[in-house]
Amino acid sequence: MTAEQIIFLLTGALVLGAALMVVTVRNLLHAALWLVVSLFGVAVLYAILQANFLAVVQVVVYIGAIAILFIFAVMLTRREAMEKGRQTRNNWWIPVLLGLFILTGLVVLILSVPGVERTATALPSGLDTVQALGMALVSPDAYVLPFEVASVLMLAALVGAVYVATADKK
Amino acid sequence: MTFWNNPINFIGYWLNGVLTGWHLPAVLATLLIYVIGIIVMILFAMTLDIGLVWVERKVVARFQDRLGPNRIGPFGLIQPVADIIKMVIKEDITPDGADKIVYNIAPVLAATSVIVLWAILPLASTIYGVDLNVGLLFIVAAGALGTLAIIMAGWSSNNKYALLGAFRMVSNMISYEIPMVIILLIPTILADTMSVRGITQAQSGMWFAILSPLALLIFLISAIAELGRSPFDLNEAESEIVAGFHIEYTGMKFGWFYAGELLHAFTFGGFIAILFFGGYGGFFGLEKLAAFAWLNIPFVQALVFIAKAMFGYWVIMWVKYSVPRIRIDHMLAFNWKFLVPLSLVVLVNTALLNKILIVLPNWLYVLGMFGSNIVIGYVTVEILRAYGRKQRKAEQIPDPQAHTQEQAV
Amino acid sequence: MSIPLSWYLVLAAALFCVGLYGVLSRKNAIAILLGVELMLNAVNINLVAFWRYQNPTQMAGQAFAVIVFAVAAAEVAVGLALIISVYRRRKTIVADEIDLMKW
Amino acid sequence: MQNEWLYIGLFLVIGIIVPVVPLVFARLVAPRKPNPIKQSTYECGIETVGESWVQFKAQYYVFALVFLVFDVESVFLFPWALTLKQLPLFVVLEGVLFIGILVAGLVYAWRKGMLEWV
Repeated sequence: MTAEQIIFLLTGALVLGAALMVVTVRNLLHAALWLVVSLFGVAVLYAILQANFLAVVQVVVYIGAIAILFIFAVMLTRREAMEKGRQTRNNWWIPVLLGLFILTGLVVLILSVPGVERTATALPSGLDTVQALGMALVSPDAYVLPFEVASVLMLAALVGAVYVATADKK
Repeated sequence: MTFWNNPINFIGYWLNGVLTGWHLPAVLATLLIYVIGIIVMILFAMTLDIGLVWVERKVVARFQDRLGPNRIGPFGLIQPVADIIKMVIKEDITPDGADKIVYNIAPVLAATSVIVLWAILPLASTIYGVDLNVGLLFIVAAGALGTLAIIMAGWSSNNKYALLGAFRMVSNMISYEIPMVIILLIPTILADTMSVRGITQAQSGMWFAILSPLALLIFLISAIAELGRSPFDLNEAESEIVAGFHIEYTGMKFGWFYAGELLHAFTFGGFIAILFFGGYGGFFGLEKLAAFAWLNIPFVQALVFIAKAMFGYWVIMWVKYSVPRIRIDHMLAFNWKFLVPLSLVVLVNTALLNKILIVLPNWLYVLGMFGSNIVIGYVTVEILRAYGRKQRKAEQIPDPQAHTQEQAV
Repeated sequence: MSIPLSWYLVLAAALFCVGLYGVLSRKNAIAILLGVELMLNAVNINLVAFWRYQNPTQMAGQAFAVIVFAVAAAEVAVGLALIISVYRRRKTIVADEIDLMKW
Repeated sequence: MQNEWLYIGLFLVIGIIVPVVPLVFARLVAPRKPNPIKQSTYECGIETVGESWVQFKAQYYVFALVFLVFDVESVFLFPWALTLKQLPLFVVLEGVLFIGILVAGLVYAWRKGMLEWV
């Protein structure tokens, strides 16, 4: 077992462990903080995969913005979301079974695909992945349309969220 | 390669030889050298941090016409050491109802979020930790961890003031992160790279401060706000919420918030030097002359870098001790209604002009970039003056110029 | 580079199922959104892993992951705004109790 | 895995250990004599009234919302900024269009009065 595999396994255990805490812990603020841990682990996975840009963006966007928004929302609604009392539905065992069922199905499916055990080849030397991503995002024969549509989506989200927030100000 | 022109690699090779001589596996030897290098780097930062305590106290004293620490050691130089001993042996109080684990993690995270910035800080052309090709976003990512530390501290203390302070601080930091990220795009466009070292090298002929002075100004303002220093220190406003998010922290835990803030301020001084003043280089081609070849020695470069960073740090202190605190609504309005639009205008201007003017001869290019910034700045000031005049007319406040003339009479 | 592709895929599948469990079992609307975030991240791990293992010069996987970031951010912005709006009016964020439009 | 991320990872780990060491040391040497008065919440010497959970303005949340949208969009501009040197002028205009859509959001929030504190 190589050092890289050990790092991957540790990170994977961190991601999954933290994710389990997110869905089980009673205190919602702790759940949000565990989400931060889990998402940080995902950033480490991106770093192992040499997706430098996505690794830092994961931290900037998820930890720096989305997690903060979650924490704000938890604090605003805390009186209801008190850590007292059960946080799960009465029939919680159905999702457990469903999750295990889907997981088994997916794992069987993944392992049955030929070539799934292969390892990655080295990145072509001189390939700047960030620049290549930029090229892909702006060149017309690649993803310029999704790129611009993403900004329209964000605009729509902003307008929608602001509208919802102003609607009950009056 | 000698010790004098590439000290890090020189010592690295030497250590590698020694360690493999002890029959260590090559991987382990490399790892060990990394660890030693990192510890040296962090200890250097910490030593600097201790020095900064003295510098900060001495400078604030001079700004306020006092002497500052002058009892312990020559010029009070040993004072920070005494401070540290005091902090370590103070009783550590955890308030009732605190969320103990989160409460204890917060100061560590606050310090780590600053220390980790030193991984990408190039002290000289051959003295740097790592040359990340997403270096600029790494700065923002480290800032995100700092924001998280503050909200954790404020929430876990179980204190009204701490919570209010944390909310103010976080809304302050996240708001001013927007102009900062937008301004970070400008060195990226000008240098065509996000690597901190690449940006430094791109400025060997011309500082970005000259190509885009407005960007420098906006970056300085948002850096001060990110640090939560005056005039943006309403997160710890002593007269209203006592100390803000770290009110319940005592001893060394408070010490880490304090030390982290000082080191953060210095590090941002360093980033201002790197992004706009050429970092360890930027001598306008002077270092290529034979008579100034000594400017290429790494230790001289490191000294130049620290001097530039200290200057940036001094400017941040200067602002801190001269400007009064502003109100939160003013702070947010200033960001969203002024800094964000202005930084977007500067960004579009830089992107377009850099593309159009790059074909021109160099002096015309520099003049065009500088001139466009001056024009934008002038127009902005004119718009603000017109708005102010309208506002005063609406509220029937006499024109300040007319007012002063009246008084003079 | 010694990690088989299947490790990433299995990890992503497990993360997806944990998120799914969170979405289905939690009562609190914010906790449900937390589960959705986990599921989106599981998808992103897959996308980036495929980018790395198929053809790294083709940036499709990363470009898609970037779009997923935008979608996640939009979802959180609107979702949390709705939750807070509902909370202000009804003083609850338990998903089962927000049933005015049920029938 | 690249060595640069290994370096950053090690830096992060040691960057966590370094602040922990003085805290552990302080734990060993500092006195610990807790009593209820000392551990009560500090409010300038006045008895604490109510729980520390004061209702704070929802406006904080609205600014976080606007921030989220802007943060994501401005981060996406970085790959665009890296391509400007190689690609023709219309790529710059694509970015300007992107920024224009961003500004439209800001103008909307401004006109709706969401950027006012009161």
